[in-house]
Order: sequence, then structure tokens, then C-alpha cells
Amino acid sequence: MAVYSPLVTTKGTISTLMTIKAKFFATLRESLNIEQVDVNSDEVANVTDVWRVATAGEPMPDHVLCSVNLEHMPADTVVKDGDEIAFFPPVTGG
Amino acid sequence: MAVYSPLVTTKGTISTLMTIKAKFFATLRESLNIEQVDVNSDEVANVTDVWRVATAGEPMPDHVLCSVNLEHMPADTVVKDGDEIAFFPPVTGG
Amino acid sequence: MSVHIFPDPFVPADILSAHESSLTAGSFGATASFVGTMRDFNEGDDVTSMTLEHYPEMTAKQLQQIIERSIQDFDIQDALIAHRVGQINPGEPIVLTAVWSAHRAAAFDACRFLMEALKSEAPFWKKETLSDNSQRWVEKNTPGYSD
Amino acid sequence: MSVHIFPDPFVPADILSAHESSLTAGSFGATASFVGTMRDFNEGDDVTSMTLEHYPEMTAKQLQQIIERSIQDFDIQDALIAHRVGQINPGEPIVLTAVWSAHRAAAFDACRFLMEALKSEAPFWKKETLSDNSQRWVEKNTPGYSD
Repeated sequence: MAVYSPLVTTKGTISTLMTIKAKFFATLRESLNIEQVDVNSDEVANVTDVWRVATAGEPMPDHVLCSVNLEHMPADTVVKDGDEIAFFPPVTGG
Repeated sequence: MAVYSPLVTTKGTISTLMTIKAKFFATLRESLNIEQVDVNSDEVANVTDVWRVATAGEPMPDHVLCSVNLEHMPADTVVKDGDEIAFFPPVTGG
Repeated sequence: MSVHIFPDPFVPADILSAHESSLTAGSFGATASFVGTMRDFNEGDDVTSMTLEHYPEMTAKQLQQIIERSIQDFDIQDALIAHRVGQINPGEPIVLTAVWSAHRAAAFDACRFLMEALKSEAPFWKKETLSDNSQRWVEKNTPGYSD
Repeated sequence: MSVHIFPDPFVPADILSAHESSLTAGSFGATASFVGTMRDFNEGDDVTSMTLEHYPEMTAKQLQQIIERSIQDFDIQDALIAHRVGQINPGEPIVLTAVWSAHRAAAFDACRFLMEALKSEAPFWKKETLSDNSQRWVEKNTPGYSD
């Protein structure tokens, strides 16, 4: 899970410094040579943004599947602080 | 299996004194109180005849299934010496 | 391919593993199997035991033919049918069908074919004993395809 | 219902019988099961071993959801999925799905649903090692319905 760092602001309310975790599996993990990377949540609005930031701008191959918090989701899904995003090729289990 | 009794006729050719075996299963065996009976092959042409002779004229209930030599066959199938005929209700295995 | 008729209780897993040990490991990718088990209720009544009558010579022949048809009609490597006869208690297996193939579609299709074919063609008849000791014949098998 | 992920070889019959011992004997009439086994060939090539990668937290969640959907959508009593991960040798089981129900149609339908759902949704990826020690990822699962 992402690490939450609570900060007390000058106004006394509690804010958090958050990250989004990006994971890569199988062929993507091998070709990008990334297994897992944290992305600053300020820089991203949706899953596609997470890919762009995490891969430093690599084009997303066709047929890449995405998950948000362990559920299959489309690439335009809006992300939020603390989300775990994963990218992987078509599954081949069973 | 039926017992074959070869006979030499006066003309020197070989004839046989044969029977057809009739078997009854499940509800039919219980209601007719017949498990197995031999029928003289001279008296019958087809499976329906075998039923008539074997049961002494009991009407054949609806949905009775017939087999000839261990294969499912319709009631109008012609029978021959040495055949094994069976009568039974719809099957309920498995 | 093999056909088994058991007058006493049998363990499906043992039959499967014995059969599978005769196949070449690594040669098949899919095994579909089905076990029919005696329930302790039927049509709203408690059933305490069951007697399975059959026509032994015809049973053996019909089951063998059903297996041969499955191997002819589906892209499978091998198939097995085991069936119990005689007196059966609730919880005991009645029937086992199993199919081995390269791919799953044929295994599923053929395994189901074996069950439907034996339920409509193999000469078995079930007689149930109810909790008041009365007996009744099961009248008819229902079709096993939902579509 | 239960989901098992095995990093080491497992024996489908043992998983089935352990699960079945938790069910009430006599309460179910039908058990359909499927085992996927590693073959020693694929697409014309000899395969000497396979590595199954997965996404552990998502795998567990997806398989659990697939079982819940099967219980919701089919008239069944219980269901089970077991899946191997890590390095696998030819002849070893990869996946087991099993369903218990009153009648056979639902058992067959649900068992097949479990396989199709996990093959298209559960985050597993196969990498094959060929006889020349080269490795390749399996690209895509084929659909398992023949119709």
C-alpha cells in the first residue's frame, strides 16, 4: 500500500502528501524494465496520465489492460490519491 | 444365450430348433411378474409379437422401450432365431 | 477408454487417477469430469436409499458405444464412464464421466455428451426407498441441457 | 467457496475431497470439475517448462469475485478455484475449477463459466521455456466455447 504522510497545515486542517502506485506485469515489466513506481498524484488525472508519467512518455502499446485498485478499468478512469494502478498484457492463465 | 439344438432333416440339410429369449426390467418385471421367458420363434415375426406371446396377451403400456440383442430397436423390428429381446421403461441412470 | 460397473461404493478420484496413470503425462491439457451423487431428498421427499437395477450385458455394450461415439465426434484423447449398481446410500457416487483432451472446449462438450447419452440410453433404473420404507421407481430422467 | 493459489505442485483430487468434506453429504447431486494440465508441446514446439506470473492481490480478488458471480448466476451450492503459479513442469496441473449443485445442468454451466471467466479476467501470464532454452510469452488465451 502507498505510504500516507499526514501534514498539519497552517490553517489547522489535515492534508496528506500522497502518491499513486503504478505496477507493470509480464511483457510490459520486461520491455519497460519497470516493476513498480510511485507517481505524484498532483501530476496525473487519469490512468493514461499515470502510464505517461511512470514510463517517462513511452507510447502505450495496443491491447494494454489497466486495473485500478485490483479491478479492471478503462484507461480514461480518473485516479485519486493512494490508488494502485497496474498495466499488463492480455491475461493467459488457466 | 439361447440353446441351439441342431437337427439333421431327412433331406440331409441342417435345421435348428430355436427360441427367442424375452427379458423384462424394472416396473415391467414387477407388474408382469416375469423376469425372463423363452418364446418359440415359429410363433413370432417381430418384437411386438414377442411381447404378446411372452406376456400371454397383456397390452403393451405406452413408453415401453425395446432392445434386440442389446441394441435399442423399435417394436416393429423383425426378430429371428436366437435373438434376445428386452422390454423396459424409460431409463433413469446417471 | 474404459467402462466400469461397480456393485459396491467407488471413489471417483481413485478411478480417475488410475486411468490417468495410463495416459502419457504432458500429452493432454484438459480434463473435464462429472460425478453424480445420491441425494437424500428427491421431489420433496426424504430418500433413505436407492436400488439401481440394470441390464448388465446391454449396459456394458451401450456405455462402450457411448464412449466410442464421444471419441469419434469430439476432438478428445480418451474418455471414461463408471457407474454404480445395486443398493446405494445417500452421499455415495452413482456415476462418473471423464474426458481428456488437448483443449478445454472439447473436454467440456464431450463430458456433457457422455452424461446426456448415458442418461437417455443406458439401461439403468432407479428405485427409491423413502423414510416410511415405501418404495417408488424414478419415472424419467430430465434433460440436462438448460438451453 | 474457496480460492487457492499454489506456488508448488498440487493434487486436484486432494483439493476436491478436502472441500467436499466441508459439504453435507447427500445435499448435492452433481459435481462438475475441470483440470487444466501443462502440456509438453504448444503451437508445434516442445515446451520444457513454464513460468506463471501473476498479480497476487488482484488474482485473489478477481477469483473470489468470479466464484461469487457463479453462485449468483447459476443454481449451484458451492464452487472452488485452485490455480498454480511459479515454475511449472509438463504434466503438472495448472488450474482446477469445481462446482457442486443439485442438478447437472447448473454444475456443467457454472464450471465452464469459472474457466472462461478466469481465462479472460484473472491476472495470470504464462511464459514458456522451449527445448532450446529460449523463452516466449503466451500471447492470448483462445475462447473455450466451440459454438
